[in-house]
Parts: sequence; C-alpha cells; structure tokens
Amino acid sequence: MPHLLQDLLILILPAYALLDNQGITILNYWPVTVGLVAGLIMGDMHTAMVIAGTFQLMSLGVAGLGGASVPDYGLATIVGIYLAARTGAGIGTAVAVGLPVGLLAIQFDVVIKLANNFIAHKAQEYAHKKEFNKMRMINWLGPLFFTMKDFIPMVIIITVGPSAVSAVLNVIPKWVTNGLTIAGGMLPVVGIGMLMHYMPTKKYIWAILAGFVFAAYLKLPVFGVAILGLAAAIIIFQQGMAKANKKNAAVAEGVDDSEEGDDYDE
Amino acid sequence: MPHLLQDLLILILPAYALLDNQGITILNYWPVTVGLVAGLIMGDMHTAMVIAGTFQLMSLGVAGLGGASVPDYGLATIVGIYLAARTGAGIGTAVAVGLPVGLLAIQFDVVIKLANNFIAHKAQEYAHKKEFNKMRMINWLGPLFFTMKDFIPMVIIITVGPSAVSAVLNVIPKWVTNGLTIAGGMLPVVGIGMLMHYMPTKKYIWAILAGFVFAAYLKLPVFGVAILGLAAAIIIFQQGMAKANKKNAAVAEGVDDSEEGDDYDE
Amino acid sequence: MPHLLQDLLILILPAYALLDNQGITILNYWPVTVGLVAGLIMGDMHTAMVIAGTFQLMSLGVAGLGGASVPDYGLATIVGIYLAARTGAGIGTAVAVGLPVGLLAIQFDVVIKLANNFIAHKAQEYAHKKEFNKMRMINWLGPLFFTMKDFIPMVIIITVGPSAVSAVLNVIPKWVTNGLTIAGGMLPVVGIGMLMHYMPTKKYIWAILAGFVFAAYLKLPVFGVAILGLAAAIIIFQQGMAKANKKNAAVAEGVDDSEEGDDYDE
Amino acid sequence: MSKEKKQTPVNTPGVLTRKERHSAILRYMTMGVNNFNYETQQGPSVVWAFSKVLRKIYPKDDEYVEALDNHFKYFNTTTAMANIILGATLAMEEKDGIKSKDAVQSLKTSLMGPFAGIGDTIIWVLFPTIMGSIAGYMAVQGNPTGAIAWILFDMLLFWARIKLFDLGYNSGVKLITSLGERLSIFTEATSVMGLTVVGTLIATVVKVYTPLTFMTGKVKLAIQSGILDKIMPALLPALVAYMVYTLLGKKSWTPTKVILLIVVISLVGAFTGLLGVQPQ
Amino acid sequence: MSKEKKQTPVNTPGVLTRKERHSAILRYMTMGVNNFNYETQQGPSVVWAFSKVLRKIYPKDDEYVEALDNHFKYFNTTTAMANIILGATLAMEEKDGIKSKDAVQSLKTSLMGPFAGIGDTIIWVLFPTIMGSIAGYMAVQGNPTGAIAWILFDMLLFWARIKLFDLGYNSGVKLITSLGERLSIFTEATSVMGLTVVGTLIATVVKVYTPLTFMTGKVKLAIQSGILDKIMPALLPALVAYMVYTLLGKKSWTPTKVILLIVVISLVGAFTGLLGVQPQ
Amino acid sequence: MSKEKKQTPVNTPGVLTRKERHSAILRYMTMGVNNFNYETQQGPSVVWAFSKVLRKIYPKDDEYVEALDNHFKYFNTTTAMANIILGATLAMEEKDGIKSKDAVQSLKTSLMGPFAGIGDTIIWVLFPTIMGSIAGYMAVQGNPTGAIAWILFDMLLFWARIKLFDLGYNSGVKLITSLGERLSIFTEATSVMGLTVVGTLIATVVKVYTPLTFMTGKVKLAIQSGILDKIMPALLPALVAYMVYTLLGKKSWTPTKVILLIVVISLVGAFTGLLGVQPQ
Ligand SMILES: OC[C@H]1O[C@H](O)[C@@H](O)[C@@H](O)[C@@H]1O
Ligand SMILES: OC[C@H]1O[C@H](O)[C@@H](O)[C@@H](O)[C@@H]1O
Ligand SMILES: OC[C@H]1O[C@H](O)[C@@H](O)[C@@H](O)[C@@H]1O
Repeated sequence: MPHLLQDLLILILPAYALLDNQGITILNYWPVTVGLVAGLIMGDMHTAMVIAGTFQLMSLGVAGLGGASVPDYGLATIVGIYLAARTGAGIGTAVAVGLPVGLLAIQFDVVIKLANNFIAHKAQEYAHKKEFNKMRMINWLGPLFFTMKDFIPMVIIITVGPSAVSAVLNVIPKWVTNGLTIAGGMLPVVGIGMLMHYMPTKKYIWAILAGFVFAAYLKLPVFGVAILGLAAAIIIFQQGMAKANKKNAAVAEGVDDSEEGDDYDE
Repeated sequence: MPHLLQDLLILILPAYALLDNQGITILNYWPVTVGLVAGLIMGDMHTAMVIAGTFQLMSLGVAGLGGASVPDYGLATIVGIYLAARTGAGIGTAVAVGLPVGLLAIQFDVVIKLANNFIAHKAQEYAHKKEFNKMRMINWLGPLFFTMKDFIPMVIIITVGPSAVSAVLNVIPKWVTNGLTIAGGMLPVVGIGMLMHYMPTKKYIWAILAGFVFAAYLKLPVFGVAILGLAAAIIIFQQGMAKANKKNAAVAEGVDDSEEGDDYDE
Repeated sequence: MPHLLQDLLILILPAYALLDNQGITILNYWPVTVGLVAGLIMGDMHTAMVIAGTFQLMSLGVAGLGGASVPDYGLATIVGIYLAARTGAGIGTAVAVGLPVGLLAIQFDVVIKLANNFIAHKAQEYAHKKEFNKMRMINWLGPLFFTMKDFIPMVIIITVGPSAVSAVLNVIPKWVTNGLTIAGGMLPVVGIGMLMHYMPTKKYIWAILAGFVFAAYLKLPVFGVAILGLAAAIIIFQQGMAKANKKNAAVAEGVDDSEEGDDYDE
Repeated sequence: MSKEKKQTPVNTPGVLTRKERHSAILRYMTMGVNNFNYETQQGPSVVWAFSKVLRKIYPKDDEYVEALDNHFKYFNTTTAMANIILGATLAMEEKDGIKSKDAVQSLKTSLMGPFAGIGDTIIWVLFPTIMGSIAGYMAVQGNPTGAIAWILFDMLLFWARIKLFDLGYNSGVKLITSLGERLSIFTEATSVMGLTVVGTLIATVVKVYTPLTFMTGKVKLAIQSGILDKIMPALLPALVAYMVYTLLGKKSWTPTKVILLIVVISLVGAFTGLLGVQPQ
Repeated sequence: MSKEKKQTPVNTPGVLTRKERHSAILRYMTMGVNNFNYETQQGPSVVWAFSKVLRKIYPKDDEYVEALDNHFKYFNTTTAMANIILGATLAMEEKDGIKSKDAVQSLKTSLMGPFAGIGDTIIWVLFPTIMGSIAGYMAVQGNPTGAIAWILFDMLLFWARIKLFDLGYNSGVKLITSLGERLSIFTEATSVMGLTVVGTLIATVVKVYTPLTFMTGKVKLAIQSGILDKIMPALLPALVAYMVYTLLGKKSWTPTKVILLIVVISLVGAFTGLLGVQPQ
Repeated sequence: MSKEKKQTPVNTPGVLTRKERHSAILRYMTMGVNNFNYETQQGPSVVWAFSKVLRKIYPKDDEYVEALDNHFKYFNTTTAMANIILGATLAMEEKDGIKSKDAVQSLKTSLMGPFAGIGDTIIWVLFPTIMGSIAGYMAVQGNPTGAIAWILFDMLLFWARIKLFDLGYNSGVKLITSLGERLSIFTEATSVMGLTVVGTLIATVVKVYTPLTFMTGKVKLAIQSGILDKIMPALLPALVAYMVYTLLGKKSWTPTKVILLIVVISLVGAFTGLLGVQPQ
C-alpha cells in the first residue's frame, strides 16, 4: 500500500472508530479492535497487535459512564502503531508517545461536550421557528467536532511528527488541563439538575434523600437502590390506585369530593 | 458386655440419637454426647471421649438450618469409636474412617427429604378420604427412613467391616454426590415458593424487595431485617385500623362507602 | 509574681476554665489554652507549653458527648505545670502526676451530674410555689459543684503536695471508680427515656426501630439516620396535610367526618 | 402460682384440657423434623402432632379436614420457637374454630421467619458452639463432664420449651380477645414482616453457585464473583426463587414436579460443571 | 443591612426588645451544661436562662409556671446548635403565648437529636481535633501561637452563635406565620425525625458492656462479642432503654429512683465483674 | 414466529410501519452520544433520530413542536437500554399522540436512571473487561483472534439492541392499553423510583474533590478525608447539586450560564489548588 493511502486511512481510522463506538458500536474503539484495523492498514499485524494488547490491558475497567471523560486509548494505540511502522520505533517508544496523546484527548472531550451545548440550543431554536430541516442538519456538528478531536492530533503527528505532540502539551498550562478534568467530573450535575426540574422533585424529595443516604453512606450500588426505589414506587402506585378507585366510587355515589384529591397532588 | 449386645446397642445408637436430635433433643446428636453413650457401650470411655472430642471441635459452627443438609458428625463419631474398640485402630485411623461415612450421610439426607415429600402427599390424601388413622400412621415412615440412613451404614460396617465403606463410596460417581449436595442447597426454595403463595405476596411485594436488598447487598442479618419488617408492619397495622375506624364511623353516620375499602384490599 | 498570688490564680484557673468551656467557651478547657494561662501565671511559658502540648496530643478526639464523662486533661495540665514550676519536677514527672488527677475527675463528674438532679427538682418545686427568684438562685449550685470538682484537688495539691493525690486514689476501691464510670456510660439513657415519654413514641415506634437498626447493624452515623428520618418526616407531613385539607373540604361541603381523623391520631 | 391457676390460664373455658394440650405439643416435639420434606417442610409434623386435639375441636368431619389441610401447608421454624406459635394458634382454633383458619395460617406464615432467625441463632449456633467448645476440649482430654452437662442443659431446655408453648397459648387467647375483629388487620400487618424476612431467606438460605470460569492464558475470570455478583449479589437464588414461584402458580406444575426439576437440574449441573458447591 | 432593619426582623411587633432577647441567650450560653443533670440534662439551664424573658411574655403567674414547666423538661443538644432552636421557640412563644406550648416542646424534642449529631461532630470533634493537633504540635516546641489562635477562633464562634440565635428567632416567626394551623402537623412530622434519631442514640450513646467470659482450657468465649453481639448489636443498651422507658411510665417510679437504680446496678456490676468499661 | 405476526405486533393499527420504526431507532443508534452535551445529554440525539417518525405522528406543526420540545429535554442512559424506553414511548405517542406527552417524559425520566445502572455495568464494564482481558492477552502475543471475536460479538449485540427496541415498543402498547387512565398514577410511581436513583447519582456520578490540607510540622490534616467526609460523605457533590438545582430554577440563570459557571469554578479551583482530581 502506498504511504499516502496508508496515511489517509490511518487518519480516518480513529475518527471513524470514535463515532462508531459512541453510536452503532460495531468496530468499537478499544485498542485491540482499532489495532486490528491499523495493523491491516500498516501491513504489520504482529507489531500492531502487541502495541494494541499493551494498551488494552492498560485500559481494563476504564469506562466513560454518565458522560464522564476518559483517556482515549484507541487514539493512543493508533498513534503508537503508526509511529512504530513509520519510524521503526520500538514498542516501548510507541507506547510512550501514544499515551500522552490519549490523555490529552480528555481535555478535548470536555470542550466538545461544552460546545455541543450550543448546538442543542440552536437546534431547539430551529424547531421553534419550524425550520425542521435545519434542526436536523445542525446536529451533524456534534459528530464533526468529535471527528476533529482525533483528526487534529493525527494530522499533526502525520505531518509534523511526534515531537509536535509534546510541544503542544507544553504550551497548555497544567492548571488548564486539570481544570477541564475537574469540570468534566462536575458537569454531569447539570443534567441531573435539569432532570430534577422535570420530575416531581419537591413532592418526592424524600426519595432523593433516601437514595443519597444509601449510596453515599452505605455504599449500596445503584441497582440495589433502584430495587428499593421500585419497592417505594409500588407502594405509591397502590395508594394512588386506591385513591382513584375511592374517588370513582364516591362519584358514582353522587358525592363529589374531587377537590381533596387535587389538594394532595399539589 | 458380650460383643453381640455391644454390636446391637451400637447399631441402634446413631439411629436413636438422630431422631432424638431432630425431635425432643435431649441426648442430641453431637459427637460428645453420642460419644459418651458409645463409650459406655464399648467399655472404653477414655478412647471414646478423645475421638468424640476430636469430631466435636471439628464440627463447631456446623448447623443444618432451614432444612439444609450437613455432615453427620455423630455417625462419624460412633463409627470411629466402634472401630477403635473392635480393631484396636489408633485414634487417627478411627477418625479417618469415620469422617467419610459422616460426609456420605449428606447425600442420604437429601434423598430422604425428597422421599418424605411423597409421604406428605399420601397423608393429605388419606385426610381427604377421611381415613384419619392411616393419615397419622403413614407419618412414621419419615422417622423410619431417617433411621435407615444411619442404620444401613452401621450394619455394613459391623458385618462387612470398614473396607466396605470405601467400596460403596467408589461406586457412586462424584457428580451424583455433588449433584445431591447442590440440590440440597437449592431445595429450600420450594418451601419458600409455597409460602409466597400463601401470603399476600403480590400486594406486599415491596416488602420482599426491601428484605432482599438489605440482606443481599447490605448483609443485614435476618433479625435486623425482621425489626425493619416489624416497623413496616406497625405502619400497615395503624393504617388498617385508621381505615377500619373511618369505615365504621361512616357507617354509623349512614354513609356507606364500604366499596372503597374493599377495592384497596384487592 | 509572689508565690501566694500564683497559688491563688492557679487555684482559680481550672475551675474557671471548666465553667467557661461548659458555657461561653471562649478560653475553653483544652490543655494548650489553659496551659497558656498557667504559663503566664507561673512565669515559665516554655515548660508550660511543652507539658500542655503533651497532654493536648494525648487528648485528641476525646469528647464528652451526650453528657458522657471524659478525663479532665485541662486539670491534668494545670497540675503538671504547677508541679514543674514549684518542685522543678521534669516534664515526665509532671505528666505522670497530672494524668491520674485528670482521670479521677471522671468520677467526680458523674457524682456532680447526679447531685444536679436534686437541684433541678428543687428549682421546679420553687417554680410551682411561685418563688421564682429562689428557682433561679438555686441553679447556681450547679456551677458551684463543678467548681469544687477542680477546686478541691487543686487545694490538696497546693497545700499537701502531690503525694496526697495517690493517697486519696488508694483509698477509693477500684470497683467504686469503675462502677461510677459504668454508670456514666449508662445514665444518658434516663434522658432518652424521659424524651420518649414526651414524644409520640407509641405511635411512631417504627421510627425508633428503623433508627436503631440502621445505627446498630449498619453503622450508619447519626447524621445519615437523621436524613432518613427527615425523609420519613416529609412523608408524614404530606399525608397529614392531605388529610387536613380533605377534612376542611368535607366540612365545607357540610359533611362532618371529624371523628375519623381523631381516631387516627390516637 | 397455685395449681388451680395453672390449670385455667384463660377466662373462656377451653374445649381442651391442659393435659390434652400438652400431649399435642409433646407429639410435635417428638416428631420435630423427623418427617421433614422439601415442599411443606414441618407441615406434616404439625398435622401428625395436632390431629387428635384438632379432632376434639372440630367434631364435624368437614371442618376437621379443612383444619388439617390448613396445617398441611408449608411450615418451618426452629422447633423450640414453633412451640410459641403453635400454642397461640391452638388457642385461636379452640376459641373461634374454623373461623380462625385464615388468621391461624397468617400468624404461622408471618412469624415463622423472624422466629427462625432468632431461634436458630441461639438454639443451633450459639448454644452448641459454647457447649461444643467446652465439652469438646474436655473430651479430647478424656473427660466426659462437659458431655454430661450438655445433656442436663438439654433437659432444662426441654422444660423451657413446654413453657414456651404455654406462653404462646395464653398470649394467643389474649391476642384474639383484645384484637377482636381487628385480627385480620393484625395478621395482614404481620404478613408484611414475614415477607420482609422471605426476601432475606431468598438471599441467604437458597444457595445456587456456578464454578464456571473464563480462562485464557494468565487471565481468568470467575463467572460467579466476576460477573453475577457484580450485577447483583444473590442473583441466581433470586432468579430461581422467581422461577419456582411462577411454576408453583401454574396449574400444570405441582410442587413435586418442581422438586424433581430441581434435582434433575442439580445433577445435570454437577455433571456438566455448570453448577457447583460454593467453597466456604 | 441597616441598623433599623436589624432591630425589627419580623413584621409582628414582638413583646421583647432585641436587647432582652440577646440577654436571654447570653444567659443560656453562660450556663450551658454547668448545671447538667442526667434526668433533664440541659432543661434547668434553659429555664434559668429564659426565666426573665418568659416572665415578660407571660404576665399571668399560671401561664408562666406552665411555660416554665414546659422548659424544665428534658433538653439536650450541642449548645451552639441549641441557639437556633431556642431562637425559634422564643419567637413562637412571643407570638402565640401559651398556645404554642406543645409546638415549642415538639420542636425542641424533635430537632435536638439531629442538631446534636451535626453540632457535636463539628464543635466537639472536628474543630478541637484540627486546632488541637496544630496547637499541640506547636506547644510541645514551646510555641503558644496555636493556643492564642484557638482563643481567637473561639471568640469568632461566640459571635457566630449569637447570629445562630437570631437566625432561629427569625425563622421561627416565619415558620409559624407560614405554617399557621398546620404547625401541629409540622411538629408531628419532625417528631418522626426525632424518634429515628432516638433509635440511633440508644444504639450509640448508651453504653452497657459485660466483660464476662466462659473459659475452659484453651477455649474462651466472650459473652459480649460471642453471644450478645451475635444475637443483636447493642442488645443490652436496647434492653436497658426499654426497661428505663417502662419504669418511667410507672407511677411508682420517679426519674430520680431510676437514676439511683442505675448507679446501684453499675456499682454492683463493677463489684461482681458482671459489668465493665468497654475497651476502646 | 411468522413473518406476519412480527409485522403486526399490536392489535391497534399503528400510524407507523415496522420499517419506519426501525429506521428511527437505527438513526438513534447511529447518533448515540455523538452529539452529547452536558445540559440535555442525549436529548438532541433522540430528537434527531425520531424527528421523522414524530412528524408522521404529529402532522400539525404545533403538536410536532411540542413533541420535539418534550424530547429535547434531558435524557441519558446506556444507549442499548435506551432502545427499550424509546420503543415504549414511541408506542405511546403513536397511540395517544400529544396527550401522552407527560407520560412519555415521565417514563423516560424515571427509567433512565435504573436502566443506566444495570446497562452500564453490563455493556461498558463487564463485557469490555471480559473481552478486553481475553483479547488483550492474545494480542500481546501477536494474535488477533480475540479482536475479531469482539467485533463479531458487537454485531450480535447490535442485533439484540434492535430486538430490545421491539420489546419496548410492544410492551409500551401493552402498558398503555392495560393501564388506561391509571397511566398518570403509574408514571408518578415510577418517578419515585427515578428520584431514588437521582439521589444515588448525586452521590456517585458527580465528583467534587478538594486536595487542600492543613499542615504544621508533622501534623497533616486533609480537608476532604479529615473534615468533609466526616461531616457527610459526598458532601460537596450534594451541595453542588443543590446549588445547581436552585440556580436552574431561577429565571435569570440558563443551563448554559450554569455550565460556564462550573467551568470557571473548575479552572479557578485548579489554578488556586482549591479543587483537584480525586486520586483513585
Ligand atoms: O451512564 C449512562 C450513559 O451516559 C452517557 O450517555 C455515556 O457516558 C454513556 O456511555 C453512558 O452509558
Ligand atoms: O431454619 C428453621 C429450621 O429449619 C428446619 O426445620 C431445620 O433445619 C431446623 O433445624 C431449623 O431450625
Ligand atoms: O450531645 C449533645 C450535648 O450533650 C451534653 O449536653 C454535653 O455533652 C454537650 O457537650 C453535648 O454537645
């Protein structure tokens, strides 16, 4: 395969795998699967798999749950494999260069999810203006941004070489990367806050309190809390049904006490 | 004491002690108490107590709760004491031969409890046919089966000798004994399932869920769960009473809203 | 400073600091703060602070919560500093003599809190007789007793010397001091028992049961329990309001079902 | 306490004499779990023990059969504690006859769980551990004193268990007298407590364990601890309990069939290695 | 905030001036637990502190005595946190007079537990641990700076505690204004929270421990950890609490008698070795 | 199962064909979290995916916009599990149109938490840990078999996710048919379960950590573990959640402003060292 084609394919690979993993999840974005493809492209499957396997075992248990940002081991793998194939760098070097690129991606991830916020607002604006096509189209910016997240470092690495990465890393002060990581840990609270405004939070604040105590103090996992929540929900349902039946019965008997029920719901 | 009388008494001992322990529990079936009697029978109290004490300390904490099957250390003790007295085997040998017999008994225990099922059905059948005497009599099969459980290995040991035990053990494939042990662990679920059908399970399913979470996740012991259950029961009782009082009051006032209450109870 | 003035001031210091700590808490009664003042009085700040610091680090985490009695490290500190200044005793000796005095104070603390009980009854008696001034005045006995607790050992130490302390300690049998310590651990139950009689304990006994299980079995700290209690309180409040609203609505409609509500409250 | 008082512990004159009642509980104490089966567990034992006194309470055949059927149902608890429950239910049946049927069943089903929890701990775990460690240590030195003491304690316990029955009987009468028509509310409430304990039993008494592992090179993953326990502790017991409960609700499935199914599954599981005995 | 606003924090013109109110809380802050007793604990302290302002609120002798009796009852919480509660109850009494009696009692009894939990942690555990480790370390090197800083912080805290009282006072007025007739429902609900904490207090504050052991040869069994704790943690405290609660409900038993009983039991327990001090 | 049966899984003739429905869920599966934002998270993804089928259900512009607005709201769960929920809500909207709006929202908000708990564990933690350890070990030996197997499993999963959608769709219809007017009670009850999980999320998902320490000589006290955690675990996350919830309730504060505020606080916190990344 000519170098140019290899470069092109390797450039596209992480961007595609990222979108795949965040969507259909068929190739996914774990080191071994993207490493497999990178090995096919670069023509040295053995080296590719060794580098990928190293990153894979490094990343066991890493999961970006609830919108959290995690190191981009897929990108790290591809960078490592590319460098090994092009510069003949040993596996140690390949891993050492790939890793900081993967870590850098955490910052980008936070920035993109912040930027996506504006897309979401724009889309809703279009909806209100009844420009439904635009509403749909603007959403493509999200995937585009995510593409850029992996595309840009790959372009730099392919054109300027690995030394560029450390140069970029040195420019950004530590407190900025740290600050973005902290923000990434805190920001899921916004979604939770929104959610609480859509739900009958004030009426059932006791459910939040109980869930919090069981999780924070007693370390009950979320699924265990959910079962307790289900137990409470069943009681609420039964009581609601009993009240409704009673109201119906009362109506049937000609006594209209509909107000009372409403009062309770306030 | 003539050998024949000793043999006879030692044959009866485990069978009686088992029934005693599962019923009136006066002699009970722990190594030291049956060992005491075995020592009296065999005429060598010192050796008997040493063997019994060894098995006793081995069995500390072993308890067949909820219908679970556990090693039969009482039988093991008697076998050991008998062999020591008859063959002059050392204490080590006596323990080594007694133990597998005690372990084998787990399997028998499972089989008997399965067999007893048929007795129970038969007895209820007789009750329906109003043959009350038969209903009572057939229940003696249970104790009889349990007697056999200890009687049969004892007969073999006394007549054929200890080598017979290992022969029998070698005939039964490992997966059968294992399978019966697994079944013994799982079978209490049938009783629980029956129980759930007698109780208002659907209405108060939340109580099961809560009890499960506290026990499975938070390792709250059954007594702690029972206290929480008591707390819930008190609330249910108070609410039930309030509703009943209200209904009575309403009836007294001439307003018949009896339906509503019934609806709730469904 | 003349010795007599020093003696006088050092005599007053622990008594004042104790009352301060149990009331306005400005000087407080921790080793370093009373040690600071003792150092000023005795004129050797360095030695004073070293002794105080030693006791301070010894007392970390010691807290007399819920009316519990704890070692009197403040008194121990002052005794140590005084002896070091007067007898030139080394820091080790000062600490060794101060500590038992501080421990002895636990017993006195229990006795005073028992004695205060009679003051409380007397005061209430005066209130019923409408002798309000006496009611107020008698309460001064409490602080007076507490003053004595530290005053008496200090007087002995200053007049008779440290050997007196061990003499006194040897006179009291171990089981008496032990017994008072045990009583100190148990006596807060009286307050709790009183409290339960003022609260709707029978109606809400389930809340006590639940609080107990969470604290005793699951080791949930009091604040966590309080949050769960708050959750339950919110539910009770909502249900109470719903019932009240319903009753009002019913009254408005001319149906008087006031009895039912009352029934429930019993 | 005078002799007379002991003989008439309740105001309402009972159908049964004190001797008849004691003979019934002694029968139960003798049979105990000696005819234990996996389906109804101690049910037949209770029937066998109380068949005579119940006959006296229910002279009519139909009512008698109904009452027997009630007791044939699942019952299981520490036998010592069962005495309290059976004392109470006997009092209820003696006073209200077949009308008490549901209340009797409800009291039994709701109390047996919590009672087993406390009873088993004391009777089957703590007491034998204490006596066993003392008597066992004496025995290995050839000293039978501990064993003899144990038997004496057992006799004391035997006496205490009869007292527990009397306690239950007297409380039972008090209970129904004071609760009156509220008994159904009371039994419903106790059911809630019982069901809470049922949830615990599923998580602790039922044991289902798979020894399966994924293994490749140096990487080994135990299905039980690595996957199932992480989804939910006691996941398999919960699933089995749900399955059994559902099957038992079907017309086509009798408890016997369910038991056979479990035995077959266990044997197949042991043969294939899908199921195993949980290592302690 | 202007001076004027500070002086009239509520719309309803109060009976008491700001100065009178502050003098009352300063009295409480001075007495604190200096007349603490095991029965009513800080009750007499509150009475002593508020006797003057209450006199002004209740000019009628009978009402005054009734109000005093109310405050003579058991009260105990971190003194700093008590300021909030006492601010609120003063506002309630000022506005509604003797009618507020039950609500006042209820608010006190239900809030004191939770407030003690958070207050003790911060005021008596965390703050002295931080200051003590810093100042203690400086002190052993002969440096009094930490000790001086501690006193300065205490002054700050003193000021903050007065603010907490004001906060309670203002909230208290708001509370009764907004809740109106619903106050009784509110206080009942807070009681539930209070009782939950009472359950915790029994398990944690009350200490009853037996050092008894069964011992024979090399086998040793501690009654406390080997038996009692296995039946139920905090079993003895729970039993003692139940016993004390029952005794206090009897006409023949006064709190004083109960206290004496406990002292006697403790002494006898210590003498015989049945009771002991729990090793940390 | 016959082809025909598959195509008409419900009795009520739907507005949408099976193909249209599947095209909608495929759109969602493609977008997934590719346009994830911190405010409404997967909300826009759902809108983008379902805009076409919703257009068909709501021919009137106003209703369409209303329905879209409903879906623009916060939504987040494991994408595989979302398929069940979105299947159910699509069925509801198809049947009841805009009347189902509140029920749809309620179902989404209450189920997404519990579903994320179980879904994330299986899809993002357990599955990749198993496959990753196997395939990773093979890979370091130069063997790509594990990687290939992983991709094949992913394909299987892809198919299963579509089945989950169908399951949700069919259940959804059953749900509304059987619940009828009780749907509002049902959704209120599920909200309770959802809110319980919200309490858990605050304690576990939101991360706020301060690396501050008091230090003097050899004494060192970490503010986080020594003070904050002792007052209450997850104290800072709880305070931040309360603050954010309050701000979001104010007219003057949009979510965007809140997000910016958090970013600024994080940067300032990182700069000053007040905030940090919690060490694992
Ligand atoms: O936690 C639920 C969900 O949150 C976000 O949407 C992403 O992190 C997903 O990967 C995750 O499944
Ligand atoms: O667990 C209750 C009860 O279950 C079965 O009946 C037996 O194992 C008894 O020994 C036990 O007490
Ligand atoms: O526990 C609340 C409270 O109890 C008693 O009053 C004293 O021990 C105080 O120091 C403590 O704050």
